[in-house]
Amino acid sequence: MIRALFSAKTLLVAALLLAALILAPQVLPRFYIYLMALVFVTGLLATSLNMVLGFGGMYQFHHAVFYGFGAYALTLLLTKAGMPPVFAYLLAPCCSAALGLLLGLITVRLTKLYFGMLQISLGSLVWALAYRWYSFTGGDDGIHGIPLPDVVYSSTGAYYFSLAVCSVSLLVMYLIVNSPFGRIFQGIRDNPERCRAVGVDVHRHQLAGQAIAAFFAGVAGTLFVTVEGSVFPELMFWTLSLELIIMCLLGGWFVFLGPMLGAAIIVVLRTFVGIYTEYWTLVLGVVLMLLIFFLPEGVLGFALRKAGPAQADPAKE
Amino acid sequence: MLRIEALTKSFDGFMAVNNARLTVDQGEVVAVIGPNGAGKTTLFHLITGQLAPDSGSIRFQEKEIAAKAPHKICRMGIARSYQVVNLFSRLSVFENVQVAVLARRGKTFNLLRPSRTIAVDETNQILESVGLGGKADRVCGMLSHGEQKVLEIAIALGSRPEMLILDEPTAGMSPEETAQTLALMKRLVAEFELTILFCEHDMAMVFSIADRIMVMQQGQTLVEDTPEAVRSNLLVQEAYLGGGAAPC
Amino acid sequence: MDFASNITAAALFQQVLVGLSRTTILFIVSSGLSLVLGVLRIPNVAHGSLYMIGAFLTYTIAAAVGPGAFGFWIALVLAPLGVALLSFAAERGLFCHLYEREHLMLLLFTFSMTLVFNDLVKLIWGSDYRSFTAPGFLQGSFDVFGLPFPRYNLFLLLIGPLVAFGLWFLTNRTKIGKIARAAAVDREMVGAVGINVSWIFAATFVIGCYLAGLGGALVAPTQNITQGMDHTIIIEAFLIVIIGGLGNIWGALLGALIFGLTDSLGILIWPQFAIVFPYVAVVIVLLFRPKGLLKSTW
Amino acid sequence: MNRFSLISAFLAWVLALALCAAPAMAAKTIKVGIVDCYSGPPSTYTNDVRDAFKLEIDKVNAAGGVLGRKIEFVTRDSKFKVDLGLSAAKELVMREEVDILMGTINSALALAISDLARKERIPFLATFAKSAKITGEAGHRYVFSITENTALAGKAGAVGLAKMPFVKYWIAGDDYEYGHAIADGVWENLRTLRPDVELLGQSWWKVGEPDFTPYITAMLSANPDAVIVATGGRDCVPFLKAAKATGFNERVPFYMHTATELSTLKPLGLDAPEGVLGTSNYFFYYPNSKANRQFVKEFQDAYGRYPAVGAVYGLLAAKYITGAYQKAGKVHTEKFIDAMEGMTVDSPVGPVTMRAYDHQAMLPMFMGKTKKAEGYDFLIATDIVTLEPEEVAPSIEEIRKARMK
Repeated sequence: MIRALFSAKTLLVAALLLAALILAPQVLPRFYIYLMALVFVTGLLATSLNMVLGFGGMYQFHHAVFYGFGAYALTLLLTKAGMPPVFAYLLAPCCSAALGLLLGLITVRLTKLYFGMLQISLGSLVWALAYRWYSFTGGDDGIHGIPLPDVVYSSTGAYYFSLAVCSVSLLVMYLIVNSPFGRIFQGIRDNPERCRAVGVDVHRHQLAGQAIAAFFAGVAGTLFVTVEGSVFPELMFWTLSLELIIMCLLGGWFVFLGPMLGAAIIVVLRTFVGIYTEYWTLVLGVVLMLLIFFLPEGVLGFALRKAGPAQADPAKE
Repeated sequence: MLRIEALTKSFDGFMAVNNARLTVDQGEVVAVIGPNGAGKTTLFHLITGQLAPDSGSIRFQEKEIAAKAPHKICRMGIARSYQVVNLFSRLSVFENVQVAVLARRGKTFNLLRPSRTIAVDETNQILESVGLGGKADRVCGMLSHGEQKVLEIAIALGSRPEMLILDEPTAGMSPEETAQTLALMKRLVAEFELTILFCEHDMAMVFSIADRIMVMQQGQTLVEDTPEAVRSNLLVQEAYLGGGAAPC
Repeated sequence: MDFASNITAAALFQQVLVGLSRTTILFIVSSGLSLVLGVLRIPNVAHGSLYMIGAFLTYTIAAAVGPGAFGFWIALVLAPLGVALLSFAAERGLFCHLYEREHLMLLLFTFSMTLVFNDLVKLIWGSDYRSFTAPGFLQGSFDVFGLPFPRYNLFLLLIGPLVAFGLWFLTNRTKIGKIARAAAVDREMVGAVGINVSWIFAATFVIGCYLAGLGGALVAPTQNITQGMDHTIIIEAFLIVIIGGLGNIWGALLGALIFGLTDSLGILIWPQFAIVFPYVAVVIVLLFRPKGLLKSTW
Repeated sequence: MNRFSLISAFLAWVLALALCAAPAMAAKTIKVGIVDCYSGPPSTYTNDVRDAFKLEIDKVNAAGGVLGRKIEFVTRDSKFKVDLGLSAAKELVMREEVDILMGTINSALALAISDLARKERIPFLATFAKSAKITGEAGHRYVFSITENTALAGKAGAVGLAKMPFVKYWIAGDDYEYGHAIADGVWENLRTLRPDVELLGQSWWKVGEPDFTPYITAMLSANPDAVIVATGGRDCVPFLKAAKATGFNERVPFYMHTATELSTLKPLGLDAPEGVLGTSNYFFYYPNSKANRQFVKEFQDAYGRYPAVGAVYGLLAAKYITGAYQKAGKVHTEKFIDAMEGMTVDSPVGPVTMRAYDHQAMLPMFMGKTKKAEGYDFLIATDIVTLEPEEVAPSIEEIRKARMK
């Protein structure tokens, strides 16, 4: 299975990279370890969005709902239900997937902008629930100081945990993108009408894609709780969803690792530009406008195109 | 095999298909001709489920298929190509056909097996048989127009249909390409034992391949008969000449 | 607690009136958005920022001219024109090179513009709250069945039909409107008959953005002029356009009516859940009419 | 070059950034890190906190600093986003290695930073967040609040209203934690003080509501004796506008916690409604003491505007920090906290004590009515009643109970 997808060279590079990331906490200051953990969380989230956006062509305008829902699910399972952490960590993403399925049932009948706006409306209802249900979700104040298992309590522990979960999730998502399901999904992105004509039940595939993407968004949500120890309704607010779309665009929609890169750029940029100026969104805005003008396929997409035509094919690999 | 009766479809009061009828038997090649706007494409959309008829019946192998979802109709054995090229634009030629093969085999919810190991032989076989074997790895947008039209047919073949519906398979092709496509269609009938329903403006082509011809005008079935009979039918000549549209 | 105690005929009538004046603003802003969406196919997220800039410009111009009715009228005329000018520059400089891009790209592009606009507003006007007052004859209120109805809301009620008529006239009775409507349906065809589509698009874009600026100018006297006022309006405008049918300005009117009235009546009847009403309205409409209430140009 | 070498190149870049941007280790300073929202509507409040803080710190530094060290401070803009603010706070702690964290107008962020402060054992001074949880149920050794909170304001409002003849009330407010907490605070306390009051109904609007007219007319049709308006920040201005336009303030008296604050009344100019009841921690014109006059003068000289309530919080923060280090005798976190507990500093509103048990600064609350006044082109508060902190702050017993939960 792995052999069929990766060349020996790729595996070697990946192994070296992983080794470097495992060793990183020994060399790097604490803050950078935290920052990298944040990149893993955000990158995983953006990649899960891109499963449906870049590879499924769905206007997933409110992906953050599934992220926040996973984070809340984990928190409430830990604090209110008193569930053992192992089960809570496994169950929370499933809650997100269930929400994805539920919202998907209503939204997949619609297309493009209609789909996106209906998703924003429904997602905002979920957001309003978290924002208003003071006794259960802590309302807009959120829940802080979440009791986490000891292994992930320290920032290094959280780093290793998110590294491990993120790597496994990325691998699984990569397999899905390259599976028959992923192939069909890309077919739906390119031409839903034609897909129907060759016998694909487009809505069912979109629904499944929605559930899968929501699942991994939920995984990212649990990682956020692990790294930050807090949840708050902003995790489900629509502006965050738009930022996620920007990460996908920035890195490149049609490349699997594009959103990861986009997330890394945004997280690093806002951290370091934010030190020097209050106006970092101005900088970001200008950068994005230039990007859309000159590099619409994203940074990684552009780099791969330059790197050689053999690897430029966006849908392959 | 396919039996259409009293089929009607209107758009905002405009009768695109009006009380049409058509019968296609197993193994036949049937052509639909008629001036532009006669309702040929609408008829095909109705058969393959893209549109739902207002009234009338479409029976395929004795089962009513009118207003069924397109993917269900496809799974019953009807595949189609499109008049305007309608491909998976970001996928390679190989992948374009593979999508159809995977869909037919019902493998579409397989999440973890790499798709490059599934249905490879069959996909390559189809590409070989339509003559695109050497271009499997190209992104489909890089193909010439003629090749894209052939790929259209290849995708339809990926569904391994019993009946193939082709909407102007040679539109926009050079004379050589048209000849090649004609040969391909003949081969397909022999090789895959296909029943073909197609529409076309190239009369020479129609008369050289069709077993029977249906003539449509203003959404209605004007004549449905053998090529010889159609050729000599006065009504048809009137429809073309009187309608003002040249059969080009 | 008895919910129904305060629901009288007078109160209902009053809420309808107030809801209608809110509808006016929503209609003006969302019809502009709808116009740009329908003809140019740009989901313009920056529409909200233009609305905000319109309000800030109104404040600045009125402050520069001086207090009183004259400053108000001047500002009301000039501020939307300023916004239109800005949008004209944006269209000629940026958007006209991007028409062939995917909707999602355009959406992100306009989102990037909101980031830039927001920081520019902060640079120019600072972060203090701004407030500006309508002239004397529009201040205060008069009684409608014993309940106060602000004069300014009445003014809005008069402006609303005026704008609607103007839009109807523009789209149905002028050449440019007819061409724009045709271009919304099939831009290749319009281009093919020898009309310079590019300028039609520019004009449409400017008119759409003018409406955003007009909306901002009209709310300026009733609101706190501050950063962040773009946030609420843009999401509402998009939802209105969606339930009305993309690109259909009468759909925008219908959507704005649904929004304005459910909102104001909801506040009377079920005040504790008013926050979710707009979203519920959208969900209900789209469940039954997945393409919006009226015919979309998409 | 394939994609993986690209990724590795990128990561190498991050590593390089990490090594280059190692924290600037300035040895002999005390470093304060401020995280607050400096974008959008809230910045009208937060700028005053920062500016007054800077004013006082500059004075201290000019006089040689504390314990021979200069005080240095850095700010980060949270953009009113909890995730951004939290990672900025972590950056301040981990990279800038600040000695003290301070700031934020956003309650959710304050609670999140408070939790971080507990984990990292760094003192955190909450300067504007109004959640009573900060020093209430979520309080701990490392968090201090130098601003009033919803419990205080609620009680202050209730004490003021209990003296009025009103019986039938309507409650309305911003539909978020702050609004509900204020409303509940007022109502619970009012019911204790005046058991005969009656609640007719409630309306809640979303934060950033553009038009209040429908809410006001809906309230009017219920005919209450008085209305408790629990709205904060930027919604105060449009609410007062709508109140003026509909003549609401002339028909029904209403109480609104921050109605009398400068940030609310100044933008409205002379068009603000008169007779609105409000509470605040500070007015630049009240108390008319020497300390206050001098502070106002210094602030005006430095920034060319009147100080609003945030300025007192900023000033107090600076005074507490310098005072506590002075008292502790060395730069040491635990000793700093011990020194903070129970410490009293002078301020424009008189001496303010940091209550040792819950780390809540005991600020007086001023209740007044809006009125036009000569010499100002905006309304000010008059008929000011001072509510002493002992009177309005939740008792230690109440705090203990909240923390037991």
